[in-house]
Amino acid sequence: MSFAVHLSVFEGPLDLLLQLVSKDRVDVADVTIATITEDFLRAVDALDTIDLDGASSFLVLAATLLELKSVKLLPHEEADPETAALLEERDRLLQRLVEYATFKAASEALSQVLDANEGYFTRAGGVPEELRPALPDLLEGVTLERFWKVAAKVFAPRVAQPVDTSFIAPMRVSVAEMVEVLAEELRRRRFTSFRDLCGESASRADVVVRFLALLELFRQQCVQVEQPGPFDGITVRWRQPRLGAERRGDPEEPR
Amino acid sequence: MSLLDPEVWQAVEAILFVAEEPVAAPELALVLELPVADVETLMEELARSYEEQGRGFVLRRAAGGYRLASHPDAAPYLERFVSEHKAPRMTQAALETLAVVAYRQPVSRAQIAEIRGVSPDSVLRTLVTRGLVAEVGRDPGPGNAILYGTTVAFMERLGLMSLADLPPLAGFMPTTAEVERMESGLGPGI
Amino acid sequence: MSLLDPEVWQAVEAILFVAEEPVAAPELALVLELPVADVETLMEELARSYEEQGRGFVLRRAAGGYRLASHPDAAPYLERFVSEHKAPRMTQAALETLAVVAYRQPVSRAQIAEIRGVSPDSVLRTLVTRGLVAEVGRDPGPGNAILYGTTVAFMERLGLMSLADLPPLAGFMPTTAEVERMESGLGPGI
Repeated sequence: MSFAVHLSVFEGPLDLLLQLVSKDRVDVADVTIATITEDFLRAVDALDTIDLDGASSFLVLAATLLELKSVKLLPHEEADPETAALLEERDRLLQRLVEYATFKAASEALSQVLDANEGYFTRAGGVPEELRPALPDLLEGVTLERFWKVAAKVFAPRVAQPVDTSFIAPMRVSVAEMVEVLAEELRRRRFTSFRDLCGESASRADVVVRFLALLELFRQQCVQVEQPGPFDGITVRWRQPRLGAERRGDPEEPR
Repeated sequence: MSLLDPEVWQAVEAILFVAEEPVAAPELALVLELPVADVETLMEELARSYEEQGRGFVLRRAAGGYRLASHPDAAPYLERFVSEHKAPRMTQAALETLAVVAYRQPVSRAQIAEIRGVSPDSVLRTLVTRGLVAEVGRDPGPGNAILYGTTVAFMERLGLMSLADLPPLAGFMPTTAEVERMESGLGPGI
Repeated sequence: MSLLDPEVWQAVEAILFVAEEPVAAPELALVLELPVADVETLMEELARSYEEQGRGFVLRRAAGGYRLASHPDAAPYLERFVSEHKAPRMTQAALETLAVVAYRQPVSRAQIAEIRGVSPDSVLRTLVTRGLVAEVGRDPGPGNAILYGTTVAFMERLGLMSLADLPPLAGFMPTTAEVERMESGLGPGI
């Protein structure tokens, strides 16, 4: 499924997500987190940006979508606290989406009011020079002491605001480390399923890390990945890197 | 003074001419020594006479008062004399940020970013430069974040008498069907 | 267009109304598509009609062109208007900007923006119109930014004999918490 998404980095990730979930789809049943996530990642990939702040806001949301999507790939139990946490995450995202949609609609109304009131220009105004002395004292009630306090406050070092990291789940293994672990295992097994790669005892966080690591290996063209359809199992095949195809940073290939 | 006194007309026109913002009727009443009701009658007559005489300006009601503005019919001639006119149309990002500030004021950058999902810095700068948004204070909490609100110029630009004239935000909420579609997009019953 | 066309009158009045500087006759001629001689006739007629109708403003010939100004007869009302006008109290933003200028002069807009985290444009304009801040020079570096400093009126207003009398900030840089304690009256005075 593909369609053009109108987007600039300033519209933001919520706008992109809103466009994707509001898009009329032929088959409503087809609207799943999987398609949305893929569309989102494709749009982000096409986003031409050197704006790091803007780009990172897209990536944070992409990570959340991936996390939601990854859950679909695995069996789960309703009572699982991690599933509950993800459901909360999804509800929070939905809430933000609804709020954003509200303001977006309001901005369209404002735009119409602005257009309807177009064409009136006002004078900069200002009294004639000779009347300036009659203007009220701007510094009325401002003592030297108060002025100094304001200055002291302005020049005081700003309290750094803590960065909100609440959306980041604790991870026992970094994705970079997991890339190496998976690469080692795949070189040995050549062909396996994602489920086998995770094993029975993997926690949900582990699964997410493994999934992100797998995506990284896919990006580096070290593996072929196949999933017949949404919710189906993922098969993974280790690729013999073509000669000279290795790039710096790729996992080492045994000779 | 009396409404029939030509001096009143001259005085009120001069005041409106130099005023930097809309002037409220009670304020005019004080300066002109007239009852507020008379000032209101005067303003109505003045507005009508401008329209009848085909003047280059009109008398508008906005932001709780009265203000002179150029006649919209003359707008095409004004382009080269008004710097404001050269400003390009507002972008979607600017309009959205303006809507958030209008309905959530006083509001900090972080709060705007939370709603729009993207940093509002450059857009806010544009809105402040255009005089539609201004600093209105500082958050007393840690960080002392600057708080933003809309200006008198914002109300003038939208022809609003007060912020209470903004259409209620509740009217812009997505419908139940739309919310359901969003929900299914995010994966129901994970 | 022709002088008899009411649109010309409306257009020229609108232009003079919004223009912030005197408008030269050739410029008006260009926009209105009229010979310069016709524009000059038009201006004479307009000036006479304003005087006859007892308007609140007059049309003046000034250096470089024509401009509208409030009618001198209305001056007493204007004086009362400006002095009784709801005293536009010093906003926090204006006070903070003034503090930055006072302690860091000569200082450019960019430097003020860096310290305060926000563009000082409109606030700076107010401070300049009210005679508390003035341009004091140009940065010799690239861009030749305008540099601002405080005025004699500022020093008089705060009872300073010279800028050296400003209570020092350097050397003793209080923390925000200390300043807050002082503000709540628990700390030592200056």
